[in-house]
Amino acid sequence: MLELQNIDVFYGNIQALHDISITIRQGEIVTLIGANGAGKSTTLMTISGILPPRHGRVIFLNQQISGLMPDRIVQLGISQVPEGRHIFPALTVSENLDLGAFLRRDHAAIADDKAWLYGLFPILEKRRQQPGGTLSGGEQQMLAIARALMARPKLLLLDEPSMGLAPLITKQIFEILLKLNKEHQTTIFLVEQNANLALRIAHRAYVLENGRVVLQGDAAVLRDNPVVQKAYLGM
Amino acid sequence: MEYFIELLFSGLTRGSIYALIALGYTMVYGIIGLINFAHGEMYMIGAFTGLIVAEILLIYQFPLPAVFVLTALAAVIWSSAYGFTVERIAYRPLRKAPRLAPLISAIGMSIFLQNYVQLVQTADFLPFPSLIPEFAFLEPYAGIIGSTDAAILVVSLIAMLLLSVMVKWTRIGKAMRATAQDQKMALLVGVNVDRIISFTFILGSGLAAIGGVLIASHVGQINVFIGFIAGIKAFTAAVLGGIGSIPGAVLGSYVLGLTESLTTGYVSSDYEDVFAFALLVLILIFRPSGLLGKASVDKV
Amino acid sequence: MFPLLTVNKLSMDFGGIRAIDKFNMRINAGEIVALIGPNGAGKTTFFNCLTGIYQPTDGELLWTLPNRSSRTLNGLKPHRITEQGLARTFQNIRLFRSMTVLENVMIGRHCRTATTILGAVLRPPSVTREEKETIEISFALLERVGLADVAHERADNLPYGAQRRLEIARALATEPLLLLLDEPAAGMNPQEGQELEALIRSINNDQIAVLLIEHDMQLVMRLADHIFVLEYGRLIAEGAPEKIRNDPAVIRAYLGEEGIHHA
Amino acid sequence: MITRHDLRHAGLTGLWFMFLTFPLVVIKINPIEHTVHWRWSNMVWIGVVSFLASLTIRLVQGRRRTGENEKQQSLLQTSVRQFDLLRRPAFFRAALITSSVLLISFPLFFSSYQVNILTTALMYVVLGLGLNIVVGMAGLLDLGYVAFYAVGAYTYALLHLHFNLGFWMVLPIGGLLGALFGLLLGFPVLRLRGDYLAIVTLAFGQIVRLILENWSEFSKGPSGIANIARPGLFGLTLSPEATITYLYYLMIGLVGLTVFVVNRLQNSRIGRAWQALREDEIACQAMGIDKTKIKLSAFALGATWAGMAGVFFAAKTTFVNPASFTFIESAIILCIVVLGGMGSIAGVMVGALILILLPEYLRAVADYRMLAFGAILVVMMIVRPQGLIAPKRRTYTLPSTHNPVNSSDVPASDR
Amino acid sequence: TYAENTIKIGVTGAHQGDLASYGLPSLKATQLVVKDINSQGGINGVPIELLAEDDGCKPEVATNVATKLVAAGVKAVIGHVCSGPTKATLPIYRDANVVVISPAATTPNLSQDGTYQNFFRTIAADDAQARLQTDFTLQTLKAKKIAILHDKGDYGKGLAEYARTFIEQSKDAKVVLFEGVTPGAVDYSAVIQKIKRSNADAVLFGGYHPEASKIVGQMRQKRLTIPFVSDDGVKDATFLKVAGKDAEGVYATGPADVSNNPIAIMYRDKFRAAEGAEPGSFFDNAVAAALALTQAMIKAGTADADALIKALRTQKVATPFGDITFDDRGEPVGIGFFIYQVQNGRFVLVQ
Ligand SMILES: Nc1ncnc2c1ncn2[C@@H]1O[C@H](COP(=O)(O)OP(=O)(O)OP(=O)(O)O)[C@@H](O)[C@H]1O
Ligand SMILES: Nc1ncnc2c1ncn2[C@@H]1O[C@H](COP(=O)(O)OP(=O)(O)OP(=O)(O)O)[C@@H](O)[C@H]1O
Ligand SMILES: [Mg+2]
Ligand SMILES: [Mg+2]
Repeated sequence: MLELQNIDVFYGNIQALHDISITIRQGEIVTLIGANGAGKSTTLMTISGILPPRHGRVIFLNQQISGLMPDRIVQLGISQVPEGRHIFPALTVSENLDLGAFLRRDHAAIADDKAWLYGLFPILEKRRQQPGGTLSGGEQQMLAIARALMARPKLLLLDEPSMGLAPLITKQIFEILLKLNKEHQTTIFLVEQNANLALRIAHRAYVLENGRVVLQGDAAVLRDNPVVQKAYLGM
Repeated sequence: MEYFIELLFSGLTRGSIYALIALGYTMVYGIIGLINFAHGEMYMIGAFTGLIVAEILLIYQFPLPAVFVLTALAAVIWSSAYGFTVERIAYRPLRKAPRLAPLISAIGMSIFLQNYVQLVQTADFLPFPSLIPEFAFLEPYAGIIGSTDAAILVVSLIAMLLLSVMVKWTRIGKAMRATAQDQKMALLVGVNVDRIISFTFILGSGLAAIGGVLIASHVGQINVFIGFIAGIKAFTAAVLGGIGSIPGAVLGSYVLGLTESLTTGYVSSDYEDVFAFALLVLILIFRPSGLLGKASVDKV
Repeated sequence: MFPLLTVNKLSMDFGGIRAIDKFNMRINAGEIVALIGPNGAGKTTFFNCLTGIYQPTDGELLWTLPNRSSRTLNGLKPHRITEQGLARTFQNIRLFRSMTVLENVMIGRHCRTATTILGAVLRPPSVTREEKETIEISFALLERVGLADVAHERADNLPYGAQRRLEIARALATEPLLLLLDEPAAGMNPQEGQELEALIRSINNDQIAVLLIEHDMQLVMRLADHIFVLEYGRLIAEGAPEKIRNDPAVIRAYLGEEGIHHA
Repeated sequence: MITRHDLRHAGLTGLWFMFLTFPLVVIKINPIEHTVHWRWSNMVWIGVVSFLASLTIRLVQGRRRTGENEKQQSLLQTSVRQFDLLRRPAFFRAALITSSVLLISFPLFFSSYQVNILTTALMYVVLGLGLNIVVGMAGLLDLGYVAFYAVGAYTYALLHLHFNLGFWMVLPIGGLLGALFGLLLGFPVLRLRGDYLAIVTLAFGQIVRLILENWSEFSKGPSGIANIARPGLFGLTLSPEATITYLYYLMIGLVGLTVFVVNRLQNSRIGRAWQALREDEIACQAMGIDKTKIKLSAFALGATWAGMAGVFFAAKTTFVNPASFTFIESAIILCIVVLGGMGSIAGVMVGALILILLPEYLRAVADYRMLAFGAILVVMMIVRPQGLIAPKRRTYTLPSTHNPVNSSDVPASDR
Repeated sequence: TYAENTIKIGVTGAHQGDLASYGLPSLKATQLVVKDINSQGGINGVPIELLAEDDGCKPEVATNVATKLVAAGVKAVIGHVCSGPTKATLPIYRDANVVVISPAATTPNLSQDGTYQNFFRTIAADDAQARLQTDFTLQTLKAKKIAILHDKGDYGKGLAEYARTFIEQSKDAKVVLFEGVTPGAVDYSAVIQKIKRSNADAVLFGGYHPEASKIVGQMRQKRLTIPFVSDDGVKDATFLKVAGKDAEGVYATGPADVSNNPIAIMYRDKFRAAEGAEPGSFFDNAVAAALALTQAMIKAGTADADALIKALRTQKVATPFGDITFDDRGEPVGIGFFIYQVQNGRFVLVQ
């Protein structure tokens, strides 16, 4: 479904990604793990078209998307929960959600989705008319996830969704992700520091180190890999 | 009392004049946080284009309403084109630059455009034909409000209403607000940020051009420096109302215009600007985000 | 053991929302205390009240130093509170982004140094000495959090985890008696979390009390001497980790049925 | 290599500019005689020039390899980057010595006219460095800086007029009054942020000017105050040329003092606090910095230099009137600071020299002078948005261990 | 005898920008006169070299310009055009012993205390103009309540203040309003309502034509038809063009109508031939200044300041205004002001 082919990305003169190749198949949950600064967020931003790769291509549904404007990429069905949440601070919770569905025109279905998400995150419904910027950290994280879901993406990119969430909510969100994946065939690409959790729900995983893919394979296999266990699972 | 009403209307006229320019200021500021010092030049260019077109049409003896409509149209088209081009050349390359770089670029653009028009046209004052006919029904009140005053008042209110509705309710308005707050995230929800910013400049410049034609026909003369002076006042008005807020820009303009006219009326026109600026300072001390502005949300 | 900080019936309203509701707590000198609770419970808001960024709607904050009488923190400006010996980190990292790592820490020394404008211009020996001391202390702190080798990097070029540690070093530079940490482990992987744990312990060994907001329960359970649990601004439980772990109200509101073991 | 794509792009650009400039550049009406004059040849020129310009820019920038937004280094950018040479300590020292020698010997080789112009430019160095404290270091956008300059100038003018006080007496008074007014402005704007602060400072600048203009009993209004004494030199009377040279060296002295003080402040507890304030107000307070005190001190200190420069200005022109203190003046000083490089002392100096000398020497292209000036401002910002000489972070060495953490020993003044 | 092979004379004023229309005519006039002199062999055989400098009407620029001219060795300067720059630069010229003849600076206090022996002008000072305005308003228009407006500028406000003083001294009428309007403002209706309320029966305005035409226009819009009396900053062709119909009936003071003077005709024709346009403000004054200066140089036989000053004070020169001399303060004797009224789009002399 999504294919990164030999991607190199630079910040000015500093190279952040070296020859990255990643494949995600329809209906999969794939996770990307790696230490701080390994280049995980950079990878997601490259897929979304915010950062242009200097070499290599990104293919989505048999179409090259590297070089397209970000709004075109969203339109093709890729949406992202970015690192740091990026809530529109002065817009209300409800308006933030509406913007998630910015490119959709099916008003009735949008309203349904909104109701569904309010059901999933009751606190958001309570805070409906509050400016997004005044929410607590965890509430913002929920909003960011809900906003991405409002786009009904074919491929959902998540950058550390569990950051700042209470354990109960984290669990709940991962259940939602599984459900989306099973029932709606949403493909998910997950970046997560909580590698334990990520490897548990993912089908496959990639490990990134200093901008290079160093390991890849079945999530279950990687979870038993001693290197991974030591470096990322804290065992 | 009659005197007060007279002053009230002259304040409203002045306020509406500021409002026509302030609206564009506030929109551009709202979307990219730039004090666009070149915005006043869009107004000036609108007025010059308007003068050129109006003169030609008048020479060919078009009827006055047609002259007015075509003049305004041409002014809007070219001012918008300038607004669009200026953004592309002077501001877009600076999107990610330090905050003050685009401000300096805007000051440079303002100087450039003034001198450009001076060079290709003239530095002299030029008479601007009166494009708005004397409305018969206003004649009894001519001592208080003229037909041009009325036209300016009405147009500024309509512009404010349309813009507010647009920003609050339409898709493009939503996209503008999203872009204003977080460009990266706006991209990630599928907003074409470049296009939205261009659109804002086009809209703001077009409004300024309508202002240019109306105001020039009210004042009866133009030169290349009108943009700068009016720009500073309009900017003040926009901040007073709460920068980024569309009703705020209009309210701020009225407050400014009224302060000036009442100061002139009851104190002295020597100090109209002193009072206006002092009021601005006072209001901002008690409402640090202007009359209708929202305090910026900064969750700790 | 004496109470360093006593909070009496603290309340905080935002418009219609009551973010903190008659909250009572006590922190003893040298303790590690954790504050946990669901998202939006009011934990960060509590920090903000404590450090003077918000004025609480109601209630009292009492600060007691050894061998001195208590004084209230209510109404003090944030910088006065820092002078009293409270220092904090932020949930959303707030470093001085374009300054170097070292300069960030040096700024923490501001309230413990005295150079005036005139002194800065004339640079008498006392100022030179103070400046030298500031640099030394700051370097030492950077070494302690493992950032000495990036001392001259711009702060915002650091990876996330390093930025969190820098915030801690910066807070330590103000010589606090109570260190407030708002989700220090967020965005860190388990490995880094363990390093952080060691760091917090070593800070605590210097008789600095720590008040910790954190959603990583393993970390909290291992570190905290005492835990307070907030829900909707109200205290729903307090006590030793063992007690909290099995408290039904806490499980319902926060930990979830299966607890943390399977998370 | 010029591709067809480039040509097409340049062609479209040319067409666009022909359309854009059509009414203003082609048509000239005479609204009195009601005649129209068509200047079609101008349109051709615009088309050709913008076509070529667009093509050149595209070629210079090089074609983008992939992606749309990738930042490419244009030739222009790399050439301007040569300014970074100043970072190298050896080069910096050499440049410093050469320029000092040049500056000091300047009056020996140049006419008094040139010396006079350079004195003006140096005055703007002082103004720029003062504003740099407020804008560059403390991050408070001040659009009314010229008000303090006016305060200084009128302090001297009035004290000289009424009490016949001399330059040397008034110089510190001007500085103090500047500081006082800085505080006066500082108090109300303490709560304001960002651009609201900017507009209030702009308003303040206007208010000061308007009062000077309208309160004739106090300030002599728009006709200004003439016949202000030049600085004395132990009671000697100097010839006009000698006076100019004398003023020049006084100015050099003032610049030296300013650089010394500003540099020391910048590398101190106070300077760091200003920068912290600029970066993050809330974190700054949480680190125990008294926001009020630090903000006010930045305003006051910045204004002090403007006050002194004002005294100097009055002494130099021997005439002051309100028209010298318009908003444009504030804008120019701001341009100096930003264009030179906010927070960088060397940058501000270079900025002042360029921006003040440029229009003087652009007189050669008389009609295009200000046009070029505006265009240069825009282009410089695009090519070098962080300023000509970006401030360099100070690196410290650990004094006790003789183990420099960063080997590049950058002179403190080049931050 | 002259050491150098040319005599340098400076010409300054605003030569670019919005005020160029006040400065350029002087420059052209001086150039025409000097061309004539040089073609007749210069000053006793030495040609004159003109150094033109733009002061933009800004005092701080003007002092630079003055130093530049002094450094270049000029013996005399025709200029400056605006009062502010003139005031600012006179000390420089005095110290350098350079004679200054301004064709346009009208502030009275330039000459009155005798500080500047080197200063002359070929235009009457503002107090004379204000005197004429008030006399006219009081005696011919028989106004009893007078509103005085000015543009807050050096020139306009100075004039207005003299007018106020003269009216108050005369005791024939009252000043019911004295206010400055902000130049460049978009609307003057508030101040016009104020005039209306003051029941003034005439408006005196001190300032330049852009404000004047706006005020007159808006007075007419607000149906206020009392007489409008203004100054030579308004007696300008641009005023007629910009104000159009509204200009009808406006009074303005201005220098003598020189259209019958042969010297004036000669230089105006030369100007038209060279530029294809009508000469603008202060053209005749500058011709007079240039003629007075060159004649004095010829008479003195030297360009040294003292001799030159003496020659200027004693000679009688034929100028576009007729024969003029200078008094001890450098004021022209023989150049006065007259009242004009706009009738059918032209300024017509009022007897
Ligand atoms: N805007 C930027 N400019 C320069 N370098 C950057 C920028 N953003 C990231 N980097 C660098 O690129 C590398 C990869 O960063 P990235 O944010 O992708 O890492 P990450 O794996 O997401 O880390 P984290 O776990 O901290 O989120 C890091 O070394 C980082 O310092
Ligand atoms: N400035 C504000 N205006 C309005 N409401 C606010 C403001 N600040 C916080 N709140 C609300 O108060 C509640 C408590 O927020 P707080 O940030 O203290 O939560 P928290 O316990 O830190 O949660 P988290 O674990 O998600 O960070 C939230 O519901 C939030 O929406
Ligand atoms: Mg990341
Ligand atoms: Mg929180």
